[in-house]
Amino acid sequence: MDIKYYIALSLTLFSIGIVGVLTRRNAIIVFMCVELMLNAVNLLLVAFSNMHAASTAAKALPTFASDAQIFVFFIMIVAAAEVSVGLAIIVMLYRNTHSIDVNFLNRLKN
Amino acid sequence: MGTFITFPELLLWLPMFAGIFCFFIKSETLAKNIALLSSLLVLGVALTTLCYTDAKYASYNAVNYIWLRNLGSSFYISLDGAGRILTLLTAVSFPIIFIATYKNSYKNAGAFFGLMMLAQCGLMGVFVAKDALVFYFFWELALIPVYFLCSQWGGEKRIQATFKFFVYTFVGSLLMLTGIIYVYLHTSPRLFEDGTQALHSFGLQSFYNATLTAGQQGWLFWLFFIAFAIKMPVFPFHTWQPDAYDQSPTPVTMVLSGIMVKMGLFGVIKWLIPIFPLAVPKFANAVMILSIIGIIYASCIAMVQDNLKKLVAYSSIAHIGLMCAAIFAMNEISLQGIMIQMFSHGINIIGLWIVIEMIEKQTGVKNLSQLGGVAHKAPVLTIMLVIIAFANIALPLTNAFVGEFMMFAGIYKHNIWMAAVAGLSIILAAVYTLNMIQKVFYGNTNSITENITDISLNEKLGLGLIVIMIFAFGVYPQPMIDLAKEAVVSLMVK
Amino acid sequence: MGITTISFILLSLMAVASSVMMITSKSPVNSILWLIVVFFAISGHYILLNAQFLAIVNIIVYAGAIMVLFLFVVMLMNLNAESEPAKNHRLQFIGVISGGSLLLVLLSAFMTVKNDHPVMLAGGNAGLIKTLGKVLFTDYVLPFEISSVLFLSAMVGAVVIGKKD
Amino acid sequence: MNNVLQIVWLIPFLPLVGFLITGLFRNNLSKSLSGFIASATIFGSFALSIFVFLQVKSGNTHVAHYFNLLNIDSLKVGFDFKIDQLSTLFLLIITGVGFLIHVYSTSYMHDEPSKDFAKYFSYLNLFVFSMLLLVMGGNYVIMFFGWEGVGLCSYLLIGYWFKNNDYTNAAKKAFIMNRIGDLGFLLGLFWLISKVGTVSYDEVFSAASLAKLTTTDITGITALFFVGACGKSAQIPLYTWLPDAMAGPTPVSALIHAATMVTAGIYMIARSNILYTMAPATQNVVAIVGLTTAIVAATIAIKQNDIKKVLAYSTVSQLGYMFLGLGVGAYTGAVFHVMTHAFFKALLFLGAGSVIHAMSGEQDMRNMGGLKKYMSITNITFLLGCIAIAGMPPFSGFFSKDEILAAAFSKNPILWGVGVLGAMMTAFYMFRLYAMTFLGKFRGTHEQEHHLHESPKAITFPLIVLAILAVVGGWIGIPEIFLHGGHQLEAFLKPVFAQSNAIAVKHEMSHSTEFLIMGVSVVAALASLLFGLKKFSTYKKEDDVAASGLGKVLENKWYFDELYNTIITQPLKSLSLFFNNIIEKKGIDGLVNGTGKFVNYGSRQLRWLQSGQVGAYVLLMVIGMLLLFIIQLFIKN
Amino acid sequence: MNAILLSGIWGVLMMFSGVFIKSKTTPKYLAILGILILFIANACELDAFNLGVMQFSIDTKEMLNINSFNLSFLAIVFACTLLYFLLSARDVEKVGEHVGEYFALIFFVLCGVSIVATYNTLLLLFLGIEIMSIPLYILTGSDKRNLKSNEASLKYFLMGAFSTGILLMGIAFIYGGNPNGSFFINNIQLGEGPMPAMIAVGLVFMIIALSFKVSAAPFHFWTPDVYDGAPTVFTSFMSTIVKVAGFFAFVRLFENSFGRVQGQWINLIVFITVLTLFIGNITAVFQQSVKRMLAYSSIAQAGFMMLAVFALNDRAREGLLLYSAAYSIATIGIFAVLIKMKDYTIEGFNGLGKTNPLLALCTTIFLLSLTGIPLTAGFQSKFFMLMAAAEVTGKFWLIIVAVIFAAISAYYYFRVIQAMYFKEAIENNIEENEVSTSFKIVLAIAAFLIIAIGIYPEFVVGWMYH
Repeated sequence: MDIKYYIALSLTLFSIGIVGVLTRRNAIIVFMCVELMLNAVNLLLVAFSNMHAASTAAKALPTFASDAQIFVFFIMIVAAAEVSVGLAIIVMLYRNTHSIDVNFLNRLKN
Repeated sequence: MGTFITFPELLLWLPMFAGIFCFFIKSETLAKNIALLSSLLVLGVALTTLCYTDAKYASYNAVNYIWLRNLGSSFYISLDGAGRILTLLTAVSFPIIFIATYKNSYKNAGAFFGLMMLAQCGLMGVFVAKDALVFYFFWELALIPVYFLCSQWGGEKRIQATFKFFVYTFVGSLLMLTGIIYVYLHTSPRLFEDGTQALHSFGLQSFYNATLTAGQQGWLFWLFFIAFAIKMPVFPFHTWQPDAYDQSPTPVTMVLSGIMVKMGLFGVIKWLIPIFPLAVPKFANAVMILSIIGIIYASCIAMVQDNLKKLVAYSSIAHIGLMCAAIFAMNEISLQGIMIQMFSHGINIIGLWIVIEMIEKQTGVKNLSQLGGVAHKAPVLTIMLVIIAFANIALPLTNAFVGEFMMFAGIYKHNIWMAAVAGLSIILAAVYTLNMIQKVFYGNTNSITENITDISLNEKLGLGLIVIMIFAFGVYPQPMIDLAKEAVVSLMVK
Repeated sequence: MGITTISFILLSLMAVASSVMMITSKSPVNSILWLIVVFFAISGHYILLNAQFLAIVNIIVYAGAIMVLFLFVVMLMNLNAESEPAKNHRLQFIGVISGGSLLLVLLSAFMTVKNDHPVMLAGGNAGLIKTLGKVLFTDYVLPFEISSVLFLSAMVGAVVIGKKD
Repeated sequence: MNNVLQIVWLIPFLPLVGFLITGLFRNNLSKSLSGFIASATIFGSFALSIFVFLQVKSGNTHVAHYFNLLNIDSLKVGFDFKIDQLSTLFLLIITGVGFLIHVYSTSYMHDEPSKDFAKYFSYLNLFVFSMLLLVMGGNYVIMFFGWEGVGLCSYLLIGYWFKNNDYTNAAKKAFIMNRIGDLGFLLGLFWLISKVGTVSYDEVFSAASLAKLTTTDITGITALFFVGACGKSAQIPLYTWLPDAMAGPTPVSALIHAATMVTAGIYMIARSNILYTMAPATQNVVAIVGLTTAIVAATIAIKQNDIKKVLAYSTVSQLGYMFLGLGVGAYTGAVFHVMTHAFFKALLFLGAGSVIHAMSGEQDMRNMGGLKKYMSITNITFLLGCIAIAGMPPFSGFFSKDEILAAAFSKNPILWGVGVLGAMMTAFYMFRLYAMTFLGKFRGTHEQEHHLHESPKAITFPLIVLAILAVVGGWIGIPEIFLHGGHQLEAFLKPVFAQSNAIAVKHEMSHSTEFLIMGVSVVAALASLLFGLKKFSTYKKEDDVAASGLGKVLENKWYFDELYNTIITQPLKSLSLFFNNIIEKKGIDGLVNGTGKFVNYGSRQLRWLQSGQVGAYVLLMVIGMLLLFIIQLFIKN
Repeated sequence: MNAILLSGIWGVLMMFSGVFIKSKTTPKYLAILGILILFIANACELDAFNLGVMQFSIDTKEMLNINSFNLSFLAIVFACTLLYFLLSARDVEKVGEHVGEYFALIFFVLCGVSIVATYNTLLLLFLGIEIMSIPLYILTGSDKRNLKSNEASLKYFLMGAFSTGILLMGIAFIYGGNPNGSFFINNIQLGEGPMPAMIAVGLVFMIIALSFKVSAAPFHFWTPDVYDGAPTVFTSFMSTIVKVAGFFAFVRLFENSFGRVQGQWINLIVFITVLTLFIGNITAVFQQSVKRMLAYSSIAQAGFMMLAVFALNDRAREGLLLYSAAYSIATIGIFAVLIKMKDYTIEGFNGLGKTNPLLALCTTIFLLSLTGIPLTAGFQSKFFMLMAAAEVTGKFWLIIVAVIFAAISAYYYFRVIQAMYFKEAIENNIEENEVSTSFKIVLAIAAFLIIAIGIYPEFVVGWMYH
């Protein structure tokens, strides 16, 4: 299984996420699309780590490929933190405007 | 003396501290007197320096502190050649301006005079700087106070006019800055007195020795020249000037037209021609043609101007154009002419402004069509003006004649036809000047001019000094010429 | 065409398809459910890649915690298909076009790469909890500690924003 | 008095002092005092000039160097005076005539308020000062000082009554036309400097520096100098200012626009005679221009009715004769004519002044007539003047004019023929003037009539003196054929023109021809004189008909002013307006402000990018990403 | 190291102060104390007092790279923050109830700043940036009643999260393309000739993400809205400290990892720089609200700072330090004055020169500094940047472009100056009791600092060679 299929897959998911961000106006869904993008990255990282594990250098150092997976772990941490803050903001917004349309508030422009 | 404090420092710090001090003074008369006093002190210093021009007093005339060590820039200022003349001009002008406008009152006068003194400090700095960075600093510093002066105390359209002036010159100087940086990167390493070394150097001398190909000099020449051309101003970079002169308070207009325009000429003489020896011959003719077009063009416009101030502004453009052309003629006689003329033009135009100021102050109008018959009411003023006006069109026995005569002779040496075309300005200048005299002073008085009074003592004093200088240097210019010789020689060898 | 390849293809199709559904479906609830499907697919990939720990964490943290949180919020606001704001079709069209072209540009950059980067499947101990744990608490102790600051700030933030006053 | 040459600087200095005193203290000086000071200073320099003259006559000329005006490597200009025969002669004329006119003015200007009175005299002194500078200067630059100085004074004096706009216009015109000439002069000067690197006469005329000059150089330089002379001495095409200059007070016209200033051009050419002799081409131009001016001006004078205008045109035409003389190489003749002309033309102007004074400001001859019986002295002196200018032997005009004509004949008979024609016209219009003014019966109003009176002493005295000079002045230049060694002037001036005479081609003409041409010109002049006298002695207003054809053209002075107006003034004006309104305002300034407006506009447009919608922002960002990727991946650098 | 630890700890401290201290005014003193301690600790680490280096010794496994350059940058950051606290701490209290928490968040941000200033692996870069950003989302929205604030924080959050995704994608690709399979920024093997495709792609992703953080066009769109919507006192903070930190991260990453192959990506930087200068300056011209104008001007200044990424040489490093100091001090000062105003439009400044000369004078100095007039720090920083860029051969035209835009910037900065001095005040827009004497003194000190750095920049740059 060559790496480029993984690249293709995660890029596809990533782009779908972007398209979602572009097309949807529901704040929550936009946010979910971002999460999708993050997961695409995670997948890619894990794939890369195994790619490197397959390379010669891995033999010397057993935990060689773990870095990427640790990184993914941290990404998940950050994602969680972001989610808590993000949802808090969205809730606050909803509380004030009773809408979660990202374009509903449009006071700041030009 | 040389060890304690040097002349250039005095010339800088005196006005600067006086200026800063003025800011904190509420009383108008006090501020006025302090400004007058310090300007007189500066004049005293400037005159004293004339006794120490000799080489053996070098330590009195130069000072050099290390400033930005790892950029290879040092605070190096010194008095010589052209700088000496222009510092003298600056020192002479300010007392005259203060005396002649002594009766004017300004709201929040402390700031006014403070800014004036700061402007003087900036001008002095430009004329004594021997380090590109220092030069650029003062180049801008001279601009800022003038900007505030104009927009604070100027006429009703002052803000736009002044801002136009500011942006114009700012663009120019920024272009020059890029040029400076480029030249800097081609200078040789600099070894400071204390042994530390920098990769490149901002010193004027190392700029002269910078290794630049003819191609690079070609475009760098224009980067620098545009900055200077805007300052002078040379056609077609001149459109800021009439508005600025028209809108500024007259004392500032005097500084602008009498001294500041000389910054451009000075820049060309000291920072352009010697740095780009390969480019100058290539573009000299282009610049001269530009300037000469400017001469004719400005004179023509002056002929049909109805606004007194703009008329003088355009006539100044014509004169400056002539000087610029003469610089690029690059022969001894023309350069000597420049040195004289830079001084004379400054004096004369300040005189003109004093007169105009006084007319405008009394009548409240500055349109030729509305004036007339002032000569009946103010004969002394009229005589003064006629003298200054004829000096302005370079009548013999006045200071301007000497300069223009030499400049024309120089231009003629360079190219007959240019001289011939430029010569037309002699006629056109006569036309608009006489027009002005006729419209303002001759004819019958009208409702506006009938209760105008003759000039008061302080104006008499200011104008008197100017008239004396006009004749003194008109009859016996030799001292001035000797003063300029050094600069000219140093240019000729380049 | 081994089992791994087939499962790879299936999982990929599942992930892509459901993510497309996620961004197209009207009701937020459906989107969330579709997203959870995507996560499951990705976890499947992790297993293929022998990263069991991440596979589990992915299920627990994402599908479990985060998505539930989402769902919770959506329910709280009782959003449904009706509350979905009106779409601007032109903008959407442009969005799809630009997103697609970005994908094409990126892919075209890699399709030139020749096949010499094989990915080790079902092998190695990189992904084992034991290994990861050791690495995390030795080499990565600093980031681990620092991440606590992140959580603190997130917590404070949630309080500041969410608290009613 | 041998050391008088050492104090020669006093000669210009005295008038300067007079100028300063009368100028600075004009508010507190009484009329008589200021008049006295002014005249006294001039008389002082006149006395000095006489001593100087005696010195020079006894053969020792002098060059005085006082200090350096300019002293740089490529040019040295000293403040030098050169006292030689030529300058001495002019000194005498200027100070002498000047003194008389000062005296005359004390009475003539007496109605002015004392301030203006003093001002007038200060100007007059200043003028004398600059004129002296002009003729005494030891190099071209000092000459130019005087050259411009007299221009300035003429400007001030023409515009003396500055309330009147026409007068100030006239003054302006005079100054500007002079300025045009000056430009020529200056360019010539620069040419000279660029070639020989010096301006002092002695060095320029030295064989060494003359050798440096090619024919082109000399021709060019002389031509340019001649342009200057045209401006100063009112030759075609720059003559139109002189008639207008009559706006000034009459004594001024007499001094500046007849006797002295306008002859500066002749002086200058006579001074640089060697250059002209070396440039035959220029000489021909000079001769032709001079002659044309002489004729054209004379024709115009015939139809003028303003007494001063007639005299003005006659001045122009006489100046034309002088240039003719210079053109044909009769430098002595020209200078001689300058002298005699100074006498009789000053006389005529002063006489006219006296008439105007009597007529209380009336200048139109058609309202005069029969003044003979009211003002006898004026009448007689005026008549003498007319005869002199008409060239009747043995009056001064005869000798000088005849010398020029003779020289012209020897150069080319046609020149002579035309010259004689001019002489006839001169005689005609002068006696037309005389007849209309003094003969016939009075045509003015009654109050004018019983106001008529002879002028006071201060006016008649100069008239008498000048009348005598006008009669006998010519006797210092009696041609050889009448009296051997009679031409003392030529002998006197020989050293000045020695160089020229050395190279100039001599054509001796037989005495018979000389007598012949003399006779012809005298007879012709006499004939037209009598005709004019007869025709106008019984002139009545009624019997002059509206002129037509040539007459009309002449009345309108060949439409010269209109011509200049249409081909120079108007185009220049419209050009300037074009510059000011189109190029300056719309063009350059428009461009500058346009840039500012453009920035503003761009700003207003760019703001719409900031639509405030997240979707749009992200879209733009994605497009930006796309761009960057394309740059990075597909554009090779 | 000191900085990271202390800022984190102090953040926690402030957090609890919110709980235990009831008085709203006390926390600010605690905060000022904290920032002082931070500054001194950092100075000790930099050995500014020649007492020998003093720091917590923790084995970071080379994940942090601490050198005098980073530390001098941190010194500048803390000094500016101190200034910021002294000027605006009283206004933080006005934002809402949770004063202690606000300060806590600010300290967390400082912790993030310290991390991005010293990171040595992409992981810490990522964490640092997140730690910097997340508190800012909160602070932006901290004015909960104000819909503008809500909108701003939502926009900021969504786009920030988006950019995080991009950053991570970039890191992933760089990791994948790096045969050493390492996240250490100085352990990235680029090989000879053109970069491998993965690195190239990852690099572009990184440029995009970081450009977003420093609000460089075309990824600047969040900036005006967020800066405009956020409570002014926090705008002041995030538009200065955080932005320059972003630049610092940007420069460090690219000079350590990709400096060697600069030729292969410099075109992107040129593109971004020119676009940023263009959009920032041109759009600022027409703004009516000073707050929003400053937002655009911060974009314009970012364009100038991009020159440091463009040049990547000693001059650029010095320039970056100078620019951080000059830009931060000036902007903080202006905002401090702006906060005191009722009306944020330019007309609001009318006649300030008469009503409150000192404030007007200081503001003028700050504005002149931002314009880049000699004798001010702003000139020196611009000047150093230009010098740095000039040393890059073959791209001199970029400098000329830059200065032309600098000239345009005069247009909008001077509008404020004109308003202050040459226009008449309509009504008093600033209540005197707001402006305490201490405030004036601090403001004057800030202005003096601007001048001092303008005259003798070495004492900022000097630290770097300590």
